[in-house]
This record gives sequence, structure tokens and C-alpha cells, in this order.
Amino acid sequence: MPFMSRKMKNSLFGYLFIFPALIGFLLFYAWPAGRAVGISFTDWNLLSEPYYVGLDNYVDMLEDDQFWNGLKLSAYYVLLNIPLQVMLGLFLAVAMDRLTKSLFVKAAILLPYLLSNVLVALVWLWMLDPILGIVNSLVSFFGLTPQAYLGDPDQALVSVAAINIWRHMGLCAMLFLAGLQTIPKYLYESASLEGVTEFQMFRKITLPLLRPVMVFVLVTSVTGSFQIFDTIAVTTAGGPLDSTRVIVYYIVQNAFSFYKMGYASAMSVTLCMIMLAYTLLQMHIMRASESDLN
Amino acid sequence: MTPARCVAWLVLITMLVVTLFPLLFVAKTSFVPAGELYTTSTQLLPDNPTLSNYKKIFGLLSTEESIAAGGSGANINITTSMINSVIFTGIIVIVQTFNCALAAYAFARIPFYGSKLLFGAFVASMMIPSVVTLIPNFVLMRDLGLLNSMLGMVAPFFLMHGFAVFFLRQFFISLPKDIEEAAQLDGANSFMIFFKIALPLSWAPLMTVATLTTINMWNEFLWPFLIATDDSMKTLPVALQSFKSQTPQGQPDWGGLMAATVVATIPTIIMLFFFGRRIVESVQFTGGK
Amino acid sequence: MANITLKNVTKRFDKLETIHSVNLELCDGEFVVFVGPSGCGKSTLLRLIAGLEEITEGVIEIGDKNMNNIAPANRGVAMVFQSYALYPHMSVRENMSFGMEMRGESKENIHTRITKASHILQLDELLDRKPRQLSGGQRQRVAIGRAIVREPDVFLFDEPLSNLDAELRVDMRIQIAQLHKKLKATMIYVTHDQVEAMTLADKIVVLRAGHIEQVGSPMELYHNPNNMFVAGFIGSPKMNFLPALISDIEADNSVIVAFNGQKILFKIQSDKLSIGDPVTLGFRPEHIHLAKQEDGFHFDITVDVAEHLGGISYLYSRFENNNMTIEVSGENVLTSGDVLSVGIKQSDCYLFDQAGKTLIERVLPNR
Amino acid sequence: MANITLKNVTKRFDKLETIHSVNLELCDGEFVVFVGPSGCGKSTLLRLIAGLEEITEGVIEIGDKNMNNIAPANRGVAMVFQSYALYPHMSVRENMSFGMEMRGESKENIHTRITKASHILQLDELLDRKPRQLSGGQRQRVAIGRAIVREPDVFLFDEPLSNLDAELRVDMRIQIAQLHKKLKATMIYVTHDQVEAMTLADKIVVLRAGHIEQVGSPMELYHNPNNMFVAGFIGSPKMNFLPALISDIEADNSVIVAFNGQKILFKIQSDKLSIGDPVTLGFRPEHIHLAKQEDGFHFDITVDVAEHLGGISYLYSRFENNNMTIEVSGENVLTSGDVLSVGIKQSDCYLFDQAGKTLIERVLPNR
Amino acid sequence: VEIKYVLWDSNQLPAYQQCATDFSAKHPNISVKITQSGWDDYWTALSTGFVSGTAPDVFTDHLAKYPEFVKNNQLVDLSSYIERDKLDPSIYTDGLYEVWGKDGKQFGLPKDWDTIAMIVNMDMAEKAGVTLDELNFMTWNPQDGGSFEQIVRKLTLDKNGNNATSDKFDPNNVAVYGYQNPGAGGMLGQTEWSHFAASNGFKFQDKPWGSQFYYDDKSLADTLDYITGLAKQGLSADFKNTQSLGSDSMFIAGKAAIIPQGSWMITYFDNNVKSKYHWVPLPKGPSGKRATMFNGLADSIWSGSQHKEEAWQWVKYLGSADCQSVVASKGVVFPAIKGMAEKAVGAQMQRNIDSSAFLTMSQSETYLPPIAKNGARIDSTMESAIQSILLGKESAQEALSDANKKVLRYSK
Ligand SMILES: Nc1ncnc2c1ncn2[C@@H]1O[C@H](COP(=O)(O)OP(=O)(O)OP(=O)(O)O)[C@@H](O)[C@H]1O
Ligand SMILES: Nc1ncnc2c1ncn2[C@@H]1O[C@H](COP(=O)(O)OP(=O)(O)OP(=O)(O)O)[C@@H](O)[C@H]1O
Ligand SMILES: [Mg+2]
Ligand SMILES: [Mg+2]
Repeated sequence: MPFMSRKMKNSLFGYLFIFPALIGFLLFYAWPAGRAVGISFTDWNLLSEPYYVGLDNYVDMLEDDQFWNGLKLSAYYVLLNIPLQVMLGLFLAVAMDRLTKSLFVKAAILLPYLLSNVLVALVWLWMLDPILGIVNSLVSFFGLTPQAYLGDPDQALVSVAAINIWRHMGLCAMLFLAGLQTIPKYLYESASLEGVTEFQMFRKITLPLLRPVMVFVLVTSVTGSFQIFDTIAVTTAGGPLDSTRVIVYYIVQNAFSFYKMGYASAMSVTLCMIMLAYTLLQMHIMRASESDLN
Repeated sequence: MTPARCVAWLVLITMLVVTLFPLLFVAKTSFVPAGELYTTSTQLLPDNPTLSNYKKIFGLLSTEESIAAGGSGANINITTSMINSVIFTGIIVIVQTFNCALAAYAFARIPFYGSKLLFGAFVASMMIPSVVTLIPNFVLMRDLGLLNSMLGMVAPFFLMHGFAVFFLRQFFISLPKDIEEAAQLDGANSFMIFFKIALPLSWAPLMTVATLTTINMWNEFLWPFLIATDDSMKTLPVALQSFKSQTPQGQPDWGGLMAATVVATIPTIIMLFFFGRRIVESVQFTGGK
Repeated sequence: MANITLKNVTKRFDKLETIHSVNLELCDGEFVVFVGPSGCGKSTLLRLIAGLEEITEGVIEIGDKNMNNIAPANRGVAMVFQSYALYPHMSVRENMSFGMEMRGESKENIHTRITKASHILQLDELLDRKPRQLSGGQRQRVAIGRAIVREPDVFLFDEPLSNLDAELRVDMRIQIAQLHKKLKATMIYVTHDQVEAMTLADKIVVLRAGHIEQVGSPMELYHNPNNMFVAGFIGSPKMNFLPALISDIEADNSVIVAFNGQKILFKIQSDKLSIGDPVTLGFRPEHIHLAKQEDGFHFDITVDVAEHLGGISYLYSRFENNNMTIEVSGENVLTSGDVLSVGIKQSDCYLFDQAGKTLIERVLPNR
Repeated sequence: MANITLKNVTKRFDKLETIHSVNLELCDGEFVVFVGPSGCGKSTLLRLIAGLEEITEGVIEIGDKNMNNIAPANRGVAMVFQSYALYPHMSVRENMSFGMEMRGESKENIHTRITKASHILQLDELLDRKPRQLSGGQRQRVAIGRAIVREPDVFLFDEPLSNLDAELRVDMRIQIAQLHKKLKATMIYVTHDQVEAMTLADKIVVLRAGHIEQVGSPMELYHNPNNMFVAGFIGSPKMNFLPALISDIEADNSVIVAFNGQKILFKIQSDKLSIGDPVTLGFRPEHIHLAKQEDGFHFDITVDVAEHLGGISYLYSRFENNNMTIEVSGENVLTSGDVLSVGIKQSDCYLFDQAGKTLIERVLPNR
Repeated sequence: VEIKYVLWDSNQLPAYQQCATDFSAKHPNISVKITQSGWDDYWTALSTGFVSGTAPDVFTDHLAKYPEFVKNNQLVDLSSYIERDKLDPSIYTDGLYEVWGKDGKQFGLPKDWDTIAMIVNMDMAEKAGVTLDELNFMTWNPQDGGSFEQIVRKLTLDKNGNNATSDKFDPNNVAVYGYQNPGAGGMLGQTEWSHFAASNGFKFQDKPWGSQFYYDDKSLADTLDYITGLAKQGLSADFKNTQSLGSDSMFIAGKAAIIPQGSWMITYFDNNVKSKYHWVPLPKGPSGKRATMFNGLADSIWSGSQHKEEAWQWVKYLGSADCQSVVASKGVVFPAIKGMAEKAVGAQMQRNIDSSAFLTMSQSETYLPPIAKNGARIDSTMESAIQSILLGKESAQEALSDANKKVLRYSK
């Protein structure tokens, strides 16, 4: 088709390639999301007809302490969760790449992720029970002071973060491990001849070349953490003393307990915007669309 | 072994212990008879190991026996739900991974109108809270008459997932360009390059995504729960949810829950060992100089 | 029909202009060699012709058809990449058959062609290996094989023999020459090897920093380089350049050049020259004799370094403050510090004006 | 001290044995060149010495210390990879400084060394580019630069100049020779270029299919190749081989060889020879004259292809059913089909027995 | 016609399955398909069903949830059916029928009821010299705790085996807690505090559906102060230490000697408690009476049902003596129809479970759980407030006053 410019031809191919995914996106994401934006301007309790209230929901939201508290807790949770999770995941991945190729280690590291969120939460709920749990009995065994963990407003969110780190560390490691495979081995050979230490190789070769995957992990794990719900629903239900009532928990509560779907939608839209802004920033800063390998 | 490596090994082993310990706890609890759950909760081994929890899972106990063993009286057809789960997960993993790989490749390599915007939108799809999508999607399934059907169960998942698209694209951008250029000169069109070059070179990320999708879908509860109301359609997590809390204040049937977990996890563990090798056995990019 | 025309082809990477408005016409079935210093734009030109890079300005035509918007796949070219670009996940055989499969060649056809090519390239025993299990030279041969089995209209070879040993290289060179004869395809060949360039080319294109310096047959370039750059670039070791002066201009374009106290008459266009102008004399190392020549210059040099290669030796020497390289054939035991008297025939001398442009137009030897 | 000893070094990839029990001693400060056909194991040997591959059997010692279990980082070697192995995310400058920085060299030190190296390698203007923005030859120079700024005890060069143009190549060759003189480091150098091998090497190691065929100085190999393989491999174009016969054995190791109806006496060990044995005569292309020589063979050849390179021409010819390559210097217009009478001096002849082993031991020219 | 019916308690599933079988025998044209799902998922599925029009025809309803459904017309008003079929509401235990009605409409037929009692570890009681008699007749007041507290003190042991009546008792190293408060309890305090408070004169609400709430009443504040005080003295575990597995598990594990719990847990405890135990009535409070929340479930019909008539037949059957006697005979819960509870207790007796304490409680002063729209929000507010009291972050009176203000706003 010589009458078509290269760009047009590319576009044809491009859309053919994304066609199935695009359908899925439009049907199951774009349309509900668009609807949610619409609903956010209404008062809707799920069961009866919504009616238009303009920006009321957004105004309410700005004045709602619980909303701000939820956002703050979510942000705090992300800060507790991500650095450690990513660092541990990275360490594991590098260890699996450079230390041992053992399939057992690989499988073992991913095992926690095989359990569903809810199950993981239940298991830890049990183990972290201050009186009956095995963790405190280990803690006492080592002569330390038993803690209340999920029951203590000061520790609850940290405990939830720890649970999630435990579950997701292996996932992170898997993602990074896949990323490590793209780094040509000869770079390490070359570096090792230059007398570069393992740690320096990590810093100067692995990390920079892992960038595309790193952006991915950062974006998905941060936005994923922002959406933490299951674990909290199972372990603390937002308590004690609201110390774990993170934003999504609050949104779900509004939607399905308080039947305030309009308000929940407004908060969802806002949350979505915040995450999107973060994502765009992160992807821009880390040049997500470029790879140094090309 | 250098000291750095020794330290690394130590840390790795510590992390392995921390990782595995709770799982041992799960396994242990699955062998604890009701009534000893709380008295042995700080022990590593059960005092009187029993298989009754497993019998419960496999429906080998009558309802009354099962209730007496601290369980619920729910009837579980584990074979059916296991088969359903395999079909459900299988369809999604295969179709979704394929669709996402296609899309990811286009986003990485084909400069088409609107690609940046659409990619952004796909990434953003991961950030839409499920509160927002649940009901519209459910209504859509109802309107399409897909309630209680396998198609309805897989519908929101099998066409695309932002996670997979994003992940795979990040790999496709790292593929050596000159190899694809060589393929272009060899007369391959974009589809051929995708199938013959990009896909085979991306075994590691593809397997990683497939593995993660398998795990997620194997555990997916809410959607199949809502769609599949028929016993014959239930997936494993839906069938096993009766081991979770029954009443607002009640405790789950811990022993049953843990046994169910062990049983439900075994297929994924097998899969992990099966695919694990592929995951890291990637092609090194040594086609060049 | 695969004549190739480049019209004002310009290529910029970001702001960096690498190819500057290049014009070039290559005839169908011609064997064209691109030479030029490292980084002058040879590979870039090939990639532009193949369509792997978009041209910033200008037009590329193959077989009289504008190719600017034609995808690489449809240009009918095969290329040996400087970096090989083998498919890492495919065996050697698959690497070679891929292109043919894409074009729907029959199984037998593919098989015969691969068998033949792998035989020529001495790859028979490696057909089932993956690229990572090959040595550098073996990979390079696979890259060649991948291109030649395709039998396209246009071949683009980017230093295809650089990693092969001398013997294989000669072999391959001959094979490529034969292939060219057989297929009558247009071939563009980038090389740094003088012998390859001189022996294979119908036409050599000398590039410098994104410009074309001269286009011509090998003998033309050897005997009549346009300028000092081409003169220095064609021939190895490089031509020696020494400063001289115009001491007199007689009628009839007879110019007398003074060098080392000797004066010799050259028959050259004298229009733009005036007495006292500095000029540059060029002598090729292989034209310098260890004895005074009748009708020519002679002078004494001091050997700095002597390299003995067996059949010939290179003497890196000094004349006054100029470096001189001399090729001496036959056994000898010359070494550093030796002072030699050397001579060169007038007919072997090259002469360039101040701007480096040639002053002598030689008649090519011809049977 | 960086003498290198290989004792029974064997390397197997899976089941494939690539290096077969190699023994080699390289002295401290020596310049050693590895040559051999493509795929013979040169790169593998370098990688074994560097410690990038584990040796399957045997011992490698550097400076008399067993290196088998020493990490590459601690062997004190720098290597130019055949595939360059540049860090794709670092600029040229960073590529070169990386190793030094990591070893804590001072900023100024790094700076001066890089400035110097980049000047030598003509990379000054490319220091801030990333590898992907470089041409093939530029990348190769960066790879060289990265190795030489390190100034280690042992250099391993794997075809470091293969992608450079002739002029640059000569330059670089001289620079490497000077570097060797200055640093007195042990250098191992893989090349396919005869000139490089002959001019740089203190010692040449000829490899074939994972075996060492011969070790010696360039002149030794040129004049006294152990066998036909080495004879054929050293020197370009390749030596011509023609079949001959032992027609008579006189006393005193005087053997008479019959070829083309001519009989000539060679002074060689006659113990293992008997009358009527077939032998192989070797003539180097550069030793064949276009005239009958006193004391030597002469015969008529038919030119198949004539390659004119300017200063010299190669005539690919036939004598009876044997291919012959002849180097002719000076201008000429010989071409395909010409029949020439050629001669060769007895002293330029090589002679090999049936198994290909040399029969003549020559005294090397020496001042 | 197939009627879809859902419930959340799997313990009851066998009984209702039996009912369904019997029902189908009587109504050959109607079959009943029962689906059971756990508490949380149950309500999610139900909401989605309402929104999308795919909810089950009949479902087990809860007092805390139904006001919202009523408000949004999701429930069928049964009064006309009841009238038509001349159903007699007085067969149900008093109060159970009325709470499911509003303004003359009726939204459910009662299926069962529950009360609260205390379960006591008798091995410990015997060791501490506490008799069953003493336990059966405990008294309580917010000042000194009455005989209840005395018993609790005797049952509380530190690591060295000293009980809390002794001077040597170490409140920071308790091995067994005499009494364990289950938690904060939200707006109901069903097992947590409402029984203490009610016996201290507390009242939730002016009337069902009323907009007046009395959470700021001193009677409640005193009660909560008292409960908080128990933990301070080491007689109960701290609130924050009991939020994971909770008091039930502590009791089963032998870490708590007495806990309050509802009748729906009878079977569970019997299956899990290995030591000797006994259910005893709640203590009498300052009012001189025992008090317990009297709560019940009902079956409702969804207004979107396509088969309302058949659904009604099923609901009617569920609320009939035929079905409820089946339920009673299984001894899982106490059916709503008068006299059936005794039958259930009898059935339990046959399994060596003495659940008569619950009957006793049902015959003492009972009160209904509060009913209001925006129940979930009120619940959430109260939960936070009471947590902060139990955690010692705020004084009871203050926290309750603040909370009640919010509650009043929501209930308007
Ligand atoms: N990883 C590998 N697995 C199997 N065989 C290999 C591997 N690497 C190299 N070889 C084989 O070992 C032999 C020696 O390879 P090596 O790279 O040392 O050759 P070389 O002498 O450097 O050749 P060249 O001049 O072509 O670079 C070759 O035949 C090659 O095919
Ligand atoms: N992607 C790029 N971005 C910027 N500059 C580039 C890029 N690719 C090539 N160049 C520059 O363009 C010039 C020409 O490069 P090219 O690869 O065509 O050289 P070449 O003639 O093939 O050299 P060589 O003989 O070394 O392979 C070089 O100076 C190179 O640095
Ligand atoms: Mg190039
Ligand atoms: Mg090599």
C-alpha cells in the first residue's frame, strides 16, 4: 500500500496489536471509570436512583477529616512498605542471580505470594496474636518485650506493612529477577576484570540497567500499596482507633457499608488522580520509556 | 568465597527462614485437631496430629462429623471446583498474557498515533479502585447474560491487565533493536517479528507474568464468587470460603482453613517448580558482537 | 533493476549532522565499496539505504522508485550488520533460513541453499549451534550466510570479513566475488581492508566525515586521487608526503619542482601556480627504491623502526623532519639507525597544491 | 612479575572439548600474539587466562601463582573483548574511568590518563557520547581505551583493531607497541592481521583447533614453519604447495628433489626419507619471480585472475592442476589467460614430507 | 419454580436444607436452592445482587442491615400476605416479630433468637474454689464489681500462681485472666458491654427507629470505665492485646476463665473447649436484674423477586412450626416460635450441653438492639469512641458525649 505513509501503516499495525487489550480496557476499565466520574457528581446509595449534586461530594471530601486521615495513613503506609519491600526484593533477586540458581530458593521466596491476601492476613493475625501468637512467644524466648502488634494503634499499620512486605518481597524479587536477565553477562565479566567489587557492580551496572523494571516495580507497588484493603479488612478493620483506616478502606466502607457510592466515587476519582500524578512523575523522572540497552 | 558473599548468604538464609516459617505454621495448623488449636498455637509441631482437617476438605466427613470437628457443615465439591479453577485460571493466563504481550510490544516498538496516551491509560487502569469497577462490570455481565458462565467469570481479566502490559513493555524496550532490524530486512512484518523474535527472546518476563497471573487468578475470589452462584461453577477459593468466618464475630475454622490452603496451594507450587526453570533460563542477548 | 540513487541525502541524529547532503548513483549490478576513516558514516549510509534509519532530508531511490516511505522489508535488500545482529534464540540453521521462510521459499529450496552457503562458509558442523556457542569469526560467517542465502537484489555488507583470519578472508572474498558474478545483484560493501577494496570493487566511494571525497574505480583512485586525503587513504602503508617548492614555470604547462636541492620537470596545468608556491610531493612506500633512480628524486633517510614481515619489510624512517615509510621487498637486516640512500622515479611521484588538490592527472595503465 | 604459564589446560563446553591440553610459557613483559583460524580457540584461551571461564583441567599460573581459584578481579589483567562489552549506560568517559574510580584512583590521575588515552585513540570529541551513538570502529577504540588506562600487569587484546581503517590501524599498532615498551607489561594479542602479528610479536603462538601448532618469533615462523599448516598460515597470500618427488638420496644428507622435470639438491636430513617418496614443495607468492632463476625451479603458469592493488598485483594462477598465487610488484597489465614463465630460487623453497612436517631447517638472517 | 435462598451460617445449613426438602415435598412445583456464604462476602454479594437485579428471592436478614434496605424499598412488605394467610404473629417469642416491622409494614418473619450468657472454665473455678452456685447468681455494679469481681479476682492468676485477691499478685505478669471483655462492640456492645450497661440502667434509644440516642448516659460511661478498669488491674487482658484472635480463643486456650458470649456459639465452644465448662447467666446489675440483648434474625423477601408468591410460601414455611421444630431438633440455634427454644435446649442436653443459661437470660430483662438508618456509620463512630476509652486514650464520659453528638446527627 504505497499510498500509506509509514506512520499510518504503523498505526494500522499498532491498533491491530492492541485491539483485544483495548476492548478489555474500554469495557472493563474505561467505561466503569467514566461512570464513576459521573457518579461522583451524584448522591447514590446503590439501591435507589442517583441524583445530581454537583461538586458537593468533592466539597464534603475536602472537609472530611476521615478522608484526609485516610490519605495520610495511606501515604504513611506506602512509605513504610515500599522502601523495604523493594530493597529486600532487589536483594533477593540479585542473590538469586549471582549467588545461587537454586530452584528451591526461587520457589521458597515466592511461596508467600501463593497464598491469597486474605489468607496471609489470617495467618499473621493468628501468629501476631499478643497472647496466643507464636511471634510473641518467640519474642519472649529471646528475652524481648512482647508487643501488641495489630492491637496497638501505634503499631498496627507497621504490622500490616510488615505482613505485606512478607508477602510481596518474593513478588518483587521475581520481577527484578526477570529484569536482571536482560542485563548482558559480559558486562559483569568486563567489570570483574576491572577489579570492580560485587557491590559496586550492583550499584553501577545492575541498578542503572534495571531502570525500566525498577520504574515498573515502583509504580505498581506504590499504587498497589495505596490500594491496600484486604489485609486491613481482615486484621484490623480500620482500627484500633482508626489507625489503619487507610483511604481505600474508607472508600469501601462508604460504598458498601454506608451506601454512599457518590461520595466513594468522588474519593476514588481523587485517589486515582493522585496516583496517576505520582506515576507520571515517576515515569518521567526515571525515563521509563527508554532502555539503556538500546 | 569472599566475605561479601558470606554475608549475602547469611542474609539470604535469614530471609528464607522468615519467609518459610509462617508457611510451616500453616502446614502445622492443618494437622491440629480442633480444640488443640489454641493450646498449641505457640508450638512448632502438633501434639496429636490428625488428618481430619483434610478429610473435611475432601468431603470425607459427614456434615455432623465435620461440625463436630470444629468445621462448618458446608458441602464442598473439591474436584469440580479444582477443575473449574484450572479452566478459569488457564483461560485467563493464556489469553491475557498473549493479549498483553501483543499490546506491550506495540507500545514498545510500533510508533503509532496515540500510543503514548493509550499506554498511559492502560497503566492508569491499574489505579482504578475496584470499588468503582465492580458493580458496572457485574451489571455488564448481567446484561450480556453471562452470569453463571465461564465467559462471565473470565471476562474482566482475560482481555487485558495493566500490570502485564506495563511489565512486558518494560522488557520489550530492552530487546536489542538490531535483531529486530535484521528481521525486518529478512522480510518479517511486525507480527512475524513479534512471534518469531520478541516472544522467544522474552521467555523470562512472559513466564514471570504468566506465573504471577496464575497465582492471582488461582486466588481470585470476589469476582468468581459473584458470578458463579452455581455449585458446578465455583472455583476453589469460592468453594473454600466457607472455611472463613461464618458469623460476624466468629472464628474461622482454622484447621480446615489451613488444610484448604495447603490443598489449594499445592497446584501452584507444582506450577512454580515447573515454570521456575523457564523463568530464569532466558536467552542471553549474544546475537551481536 | 536495482540501481541505487541517493539525492541530497542528509542524516541528523538529534542535532548532530552525520551525513551531509550526499549524492551518489550506483548502477544495477555494480560492486561498490565504501571506504573511509572510522566514524565517517559508512554504516549510517548503509542503514539509510536499507531503511533502518529514516533519512532527515533527501531521497533514496532503488530501481528508480522512491524508497523514503518503503519499509525495510520491502526494499529487497539483505544486510550483514557490523554487529552481526544474529537471532540469539535460533540455531545457525534457523538464523539463515528465517528470511527465506518469511518470504515463503519452499523447504527444499531453503535446504539446498543453506547447505550450499554453510559449505562455502565452513559452517557445516555448526548448523545446530546457537550464536552464543560460536566464536567471533563463526558468528560473522553466520551473518554473511544469512544475507547471501536470501539472494536479494541488493546486498549491503558492513565489514563482513573483519573478524576472519587471512586465509578464510581470501576465500570469502573470492566467494563474494563469485556470488556477485552469479547473481548480478548490486552490492555495497564496507571494508577497511585495502586488498578487499581494491580487488572487489567496480567502484570505490571514499567518504570523509559524512562527505563523499571521490568516487571511482580502484585504479583511478590509486593513480589519480583527487586530493591528499584520498591519496593517503588508498594504499597501505599510507603515501608519504614531503614539502617541495615550485621553482620555475616554463611554457606548455611545464612546471619545475624543487625538492632536496633537486629540480625536476612535471608536465602539469600551471594556470593557478606561481613560482615559489609550496607544494606537496607524494611517494607511495612501495615506489621507493633503495637506489638512486634515473629521472627522479633521491635523498637520504634514517631508519627509525624496521618491521620485517618475511617477504617484505617496512622501514619507518625520517627525512629531515618528515616521517617516511618505505616498503622493501626481499630479505634484509636493516634496522633502527641505518642510513639509506633512496630514490624514486618521477613517474611515481604525486603532486598536490597548497589546498591538497592533485596537480597531476595520470593516464591509467591499460592493456 | 607477570610471566604466564599454562599447564595441560583443557576446556570443555558441555561435552565439546575446545582446548586440548595446552602447555605454554610466556615470559614477563613479552608481547605474545595468538594466531589461528577462526574458531580455533584463541578467545577461549584469553578468557581462560582472564578467569572468565573456568578451566576444565590443568593449571594457569600468573607470576608463578596458581590462578585457578583466583577471581578475575584479582588476576591483574585487562582485556579488550572481541565483542567490546562496553557499558551501554555509561558515556565513553565513564566507560574508561569506571575501573579506575572503583579502585579509588585520584580524580586528577583519572583525568590525565583519560585525556591521554582518548587523544591517542582520537576519541576526544566523543567522550560524552554513549556507546550506542558510536560507530563500530569508535566503539572498538573505546574498548581499547578502557583497557589501556588501567595499566595492569597483563593485557589481553582480542582482535582489537579489526574494525579500524588501515591508517588508524597502523597508528594504533604503533601506539600499542609503544605502550608495551613503556609499561613492560605482558601482552597477549589475538589478531588475524599478518602485519600486526609479524610486527608486534616477540613470540607468535599458532593455534589450530585447540592445539598449539608452533611457538616462535615471527621470523622463525616465517622461515622455519614446523609444518605445512604453519607455513600456510603465516604469510599472506598463503604459501603455494606443489607436489614433488624424492628422486635420489646422496650421502651427507643430500637429497635430490624432482619437480616439473627439474632436479635440485637440498641439504636435509635424509634418515626417514626414501627414494620415490612424495614430498611437498612450498613457494611463497612473494618469492616467485617472473623470470627463470639460476639455482632454482622454473615452470609455466596460466593466470586465472589478476588482482591489481596499485603497487602490487596478485596473480591467481594454475600450474598443472594446482592453484598458485603469485605476487608481482610494480605496474603491469597482466590478466586472465596470460601464460607466464616463473622461477624460484632454491633458497626460497620450503619442503615438507608426506605428513606435512618440514624437512628444511633454515638459518635465520641475522645482523 | 426455583426459589433462591441465602444464609451465612453454615452450622445452620443442614437444618434448613432439611426444611427445604420437606418444603418441596409439600409444594412440588417449588424447589429451593440454598446458598451459604460467609458473613462479609454475604453482604457484598447481596448488595451487588440488589444493584444488578440478581439478588436471591429470600435471604436471612439482620437487624443492623435491614433499615437501609427498607429505606430503599428492597424488601417486600409481608403484611398483606400475613393478613391474607391469617398468620398469627403471637406464636413468636415476644418482641421478635415487632422489630421487623415499621409503620404497619412487616419486612421479615422471625426465624430465631439469641441471648448472651457467660461461659466459665469449670476446671479453673473448681481449683479456685468457686462453686457453680456462686457463678449462677453473680451480682455486679460499676463501683466494686460485686460478687462478679470477687469471682474474677479469684480466677485471675499470675505467672507465679497467685490470684488477684493476694497482695503478691503481679498484674503485669498474668497467666490466666479471670474475665475477658471481647472488645469494643460498636454501637451494640452485644456481648461486650450492653448487658452490664443495661443492668446499670442504660438504654440505647427512645424507640426502634427513633432518632434519640443515649450513648452519653452516665450509666454507660460508668460501665465502660469499669471494664477499662478490669484491664488496668490485670483482671482482663488489655484491649490492644485481644484484638487478633480475641476472647473466645483465649478462653479455649485457657488464658481466660470467664467470657461473655452469645447463644449462637454454643456448638462452637462445645466442639473446641477441651476443659470442663459451664454456661452461666449474666450477673445481676444495680437494677437488681440480669439484662441481655435479645436479638433475632428474620427471613425477608427481596422486592425484585420474580416469584414473590412462591417466595412467600417459603418464608411462611421457614417461620412455621414445621421448619422451626426441625431447626430446634438440630440444636444449633433457638427458633423464634415460643416453646421451640426449650426443644432446642433439650436437643443440646442430649449432646451433654447445658444451654439453659440462655433460656434463663431470655426470661430476664431483655432489650432489643438499636435500630436506625445509617446504622453502619453510627456503628463505626461508636466503635472508635469505645476503642479510645478501652485504650485509655480518653475518659469515657468525654468520648461518649462526643460520639453521641455525631450519632444524633446521623440518625436524623
Ligand atoms: N559457549 C560455547 N559453547 C560451545 N562451544 C563454544 C562456546 N564458545 C566457543 N565455542 C567453540 O569453541 C571454539 C573456540 O572458540 P573461540 O571463540 O575461542 O574461537 P576463536 O579462536 O576466538 O575464533 P575467532 O577468531 O572466530 O574469534 C569454537 O569452535 C566455538 O564454536
Ligand atoms: N545514534 C547515533 N547518535 C549520534 N551519533 C551517531 C549515532 N550513530 C552514529 N553516530 C555517529 O555518526 C558517525 C558515523 O557513524 P557510522 O557508524 O556510520 O560510522 P562508520 O563509518 O560505520 O564507522 P566505523 O568504520 O567505525 O564503523 C560517527 O561519528 C558516529 O559517532
Ligand atoms: Mg560502521
Ligand atoms: Mg575470538
